[in-house]
Amino acid sequence: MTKVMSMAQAVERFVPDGATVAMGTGLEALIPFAAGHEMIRQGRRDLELVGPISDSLFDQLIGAGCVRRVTAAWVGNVSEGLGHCYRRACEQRIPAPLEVRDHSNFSISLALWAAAWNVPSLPTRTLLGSDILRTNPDLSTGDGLVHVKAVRPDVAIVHVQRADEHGRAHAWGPLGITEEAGLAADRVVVSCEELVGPDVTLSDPNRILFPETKVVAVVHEPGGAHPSPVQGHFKRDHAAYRDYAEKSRSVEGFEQWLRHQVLDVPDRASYMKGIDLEAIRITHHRPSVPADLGHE
Amino acid sequence: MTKVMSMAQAVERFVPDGATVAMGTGLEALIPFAAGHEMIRQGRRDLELVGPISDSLFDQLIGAGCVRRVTAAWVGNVSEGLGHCYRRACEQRIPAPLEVRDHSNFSISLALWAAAWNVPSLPTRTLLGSDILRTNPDLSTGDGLVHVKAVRPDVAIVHVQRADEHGRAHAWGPLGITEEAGLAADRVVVSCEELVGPDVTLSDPNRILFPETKVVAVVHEPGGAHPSPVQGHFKRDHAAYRDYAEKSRSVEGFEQWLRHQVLDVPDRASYMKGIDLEAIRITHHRPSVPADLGHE
Amino acid sequence: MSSYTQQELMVAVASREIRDGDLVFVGMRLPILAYAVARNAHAPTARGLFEVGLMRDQPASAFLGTMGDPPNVTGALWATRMSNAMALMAQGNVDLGFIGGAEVDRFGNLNTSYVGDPRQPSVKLPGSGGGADIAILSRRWVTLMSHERRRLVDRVSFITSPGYGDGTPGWRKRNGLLGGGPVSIITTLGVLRFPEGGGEAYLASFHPGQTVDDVRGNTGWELKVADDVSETSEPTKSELEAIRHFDPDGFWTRG
Amino acid sequence: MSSYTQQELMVAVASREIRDGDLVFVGMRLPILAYAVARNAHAPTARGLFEVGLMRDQPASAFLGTMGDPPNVTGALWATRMSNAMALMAQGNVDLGFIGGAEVDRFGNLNTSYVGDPRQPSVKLPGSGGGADIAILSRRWVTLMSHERRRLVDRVSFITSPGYGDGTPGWRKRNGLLGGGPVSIITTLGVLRFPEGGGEAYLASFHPGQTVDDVRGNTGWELKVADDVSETSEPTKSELEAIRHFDPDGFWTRG
Repeated sequence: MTKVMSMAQAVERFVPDGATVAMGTGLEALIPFAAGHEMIRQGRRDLELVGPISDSLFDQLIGAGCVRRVTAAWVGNVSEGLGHCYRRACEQRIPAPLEVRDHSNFSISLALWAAAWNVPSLPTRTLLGSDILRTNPDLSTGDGLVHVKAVRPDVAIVHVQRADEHGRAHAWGPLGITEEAGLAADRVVVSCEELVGPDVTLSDPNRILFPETKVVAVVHEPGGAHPSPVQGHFKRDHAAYRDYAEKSRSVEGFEQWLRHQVLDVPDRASYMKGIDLEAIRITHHRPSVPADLGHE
Repeated sequence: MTKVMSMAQAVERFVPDGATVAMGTGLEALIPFAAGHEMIRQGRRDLELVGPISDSLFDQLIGAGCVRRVTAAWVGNVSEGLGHCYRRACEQRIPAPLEVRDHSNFSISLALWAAAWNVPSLPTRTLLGSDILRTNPDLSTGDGLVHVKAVRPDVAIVHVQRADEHGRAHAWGPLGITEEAGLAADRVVVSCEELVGPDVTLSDPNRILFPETKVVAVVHEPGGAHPSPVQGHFKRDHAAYRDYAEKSRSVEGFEQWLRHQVLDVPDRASYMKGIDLEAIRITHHRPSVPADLGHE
Repeated sequence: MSSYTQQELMVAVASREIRDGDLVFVGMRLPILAYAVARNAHAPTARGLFEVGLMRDQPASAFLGTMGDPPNVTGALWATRMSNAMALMAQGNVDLGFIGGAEVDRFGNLNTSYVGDPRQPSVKLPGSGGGADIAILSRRWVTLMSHERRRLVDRVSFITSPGYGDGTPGWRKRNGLLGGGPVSIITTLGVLRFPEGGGEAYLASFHPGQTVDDVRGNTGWELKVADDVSETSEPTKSELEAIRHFDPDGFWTRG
Repeated sequence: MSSYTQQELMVAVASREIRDGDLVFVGMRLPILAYAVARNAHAPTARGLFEVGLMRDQPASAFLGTMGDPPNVTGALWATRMSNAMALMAQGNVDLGFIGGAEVDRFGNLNTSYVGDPRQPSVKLPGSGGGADIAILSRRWVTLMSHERRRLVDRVSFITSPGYGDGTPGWRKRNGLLGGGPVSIITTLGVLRFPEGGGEAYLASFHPGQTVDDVRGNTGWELKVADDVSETSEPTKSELEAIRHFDPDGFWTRG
């Protein structure tokens, strides 16, 4: 049975209000902006966002009022600096108060590995001596170690280079915390640049990110990670981040950006029509040398 | 600087008497038999072997008197059953007494992840209720969980499909506990079917198993995993396991097998001359669909 | 002389434990065939998970001597690390597991480690492998073994893979074991089952050619017998065809 | 007007902290350039490790806006999970790390989390990212920041990434911190260093065009000054060429 559906359907069915959602697990690459924008369009509320740094995606969701809590190592705009919506939420409760559970990049990974292995917490030597231990109730100390409580997302949303209709997803490049997020989550929603046949995905089972039993939706969404980069498909659109940083500096500017880039755009295909694809498309291909999966 | 050397050199330099050695991390595939046989030829003593099941490799090393302790989930001959040398060592101290630290497959993996992340132990829900907790001092209980003490090998020895002279190793098929063994070990010795250029390995950095900073030796050793299978190269040689099981049933039979298959064989190239390669060679190739690593 | 071997009967019985849609943690030897038979018959959407680090939705296209054999990799849905396969089981996602036993007791505990004192065993068995993990973490599990008085014992001296422990109600839960425990012991003579919620094994069926007394006489404790004990259903023609397709030389089932 | 920007000078100084053979945990922004410069000059065998999950032995062939940009992947020695990169650092395999700072104190502690009460901060900064991990686990580390009185403070109110804590001898060891701690703070005005074994930062050099008094006047505590304080060596021609090669549009270094 196919798992292919539109992003609107996937968000409608698998990202309810109040959900704990892991996103942006690739740190700066393969950020599922299309999914985030659809969540904003559908007016999701009270979400808990889980991720390492998410580039500017979390800032956008926070600014749009979708988020109750953020469990992350860093929220901002990687190449531009501070996240203005994040600041306003924390400093002025605009548009709504925000609970923050601080992590480091390593500790958020361990929180997801703890959930993946179904243990209450995992120990680590990182964060010793950091005041992050003071603010996050999910971190405790004992026996000279920090114990990082498991974080189990209801859903992990990832963007990948290619997937088949059954949810077998291939991604390449640095993976950040993508694998543990998918394993820890109850469900995984995949958006992909290319929807391919099982002949492609099963030709290389080592590159399949998650067990298909976790994947509930596959959305064919070319450009679904813009403005973040997708190895082999799109470069990073630096200008888009700069534009967002400037506009989001004020509430009015953010709202204008939001209307123009998200609310007034029916879907990703329409959004992509506004992008100068030729400036960011990767055209020089570098195919990997195949592995030989032969058995006879 | 190249890391390429002969198996004799690699074992001489990186597997001293008394070393803790992770091997057989692929469970039934890619077992580094060539390395094990060279360790026997060089008369290594007092080794601690670490692995999940290792197929019959650990049994051979134990029978040859190389081993002081085995930290593993299972020692025997997978398709044939009991490990006769293992039994004799445990039951009759022939050829020498053997200390056994029992694990399950999951717990030996966690012991290596603990070392990889440099924590004293990792918690798990497996092994609760098992008497393995009684016999292995590296396992303890507390807070309703089992705590698996870190196991840090001095060296992990792996066989892979291909590697370059700098130690970037590509393997595919099921990986068992190979990745955590390499990360946990101080050093990694790689043997490979094909010695390839960096143009091959770096074409697909996601398939590189370990950071090259861990890899100290690369041995070009075609057939180095025989009789275990190597996806894309060799089928499993079932008859060789049956032959070993029959011969190793008695001390005399084992010693005869050892002389014939190991001691009187100068190196792996000579050993391979005695194998009916046409019966086990994989000739029907199934190349994976490439990933596109392009960036411009 | 019957038209099938003991092993073929055991495989057929084991395959019937697999429900459609199950995620099955497939052990070595006969369970590999049981998964193949079930997948081709009543459980077309059952998936197999192999601790070596593989998931499949169909049997391998050629004979497997081990789960790590190349035919098991080609066409796999996922080739990964063992710890990832174990993660699914630790989350309760594995519906059914199979474990091969050397020695089992009335409460379903398995010993695959030591006969006698572990410090000086009279027999050193290979160990747990993934057995303890399956016994503790899978939702339900089944063991297959040769039915001999010395193998089906009152209490095993060493619990490698825990069943219902000392048999007292709630033993697994009290000790923090995640999964539900063993549901059956498929032997060369019959099928033993456990009551809902666990406890002591009883004889549910005896294989064709056996009697209740044969089975009880080869069991090392006073084996209880179900009121409705019956003869085990023979392998069907299509089950036998499937078994012989996947084990053409009778490597596992030659009897 | 000088022939280079403040940022170019900072990158050049940072690159000199990299020793040949080092495994460098490369942070965002200027450190990416510092690695590129060092690798092309005095540290030809230095490798870069990026928390996103990459290892490299040469700079990317094109401009990087982030460490996850495609040019950083092509030609990488390892593309993996973040937790694997962190594993190397947790084992003490990372020789040098770089962290960007918003606020630093005399003992090298960094705050990138909260100005004011964390429950109601006057400024919410982005957070740790990998900063705390680097500060705690790398063998030695360096921070780069803008030299302003409000940024170089006596004591940070929130330690995101610990330096030498309260400055008492052995603070890191007592608290179980694995790595050695910060070795320098490279600012827009000068270079602050720490004594062997840690403690309080002192001014080691002032940048061309600055004086000791300028630097002290812009520091939020009574900054100690090295007996041999001197002017920071200017970027060499080849350092500048490398910087401008890897940041051709001055994205990071336009001043």
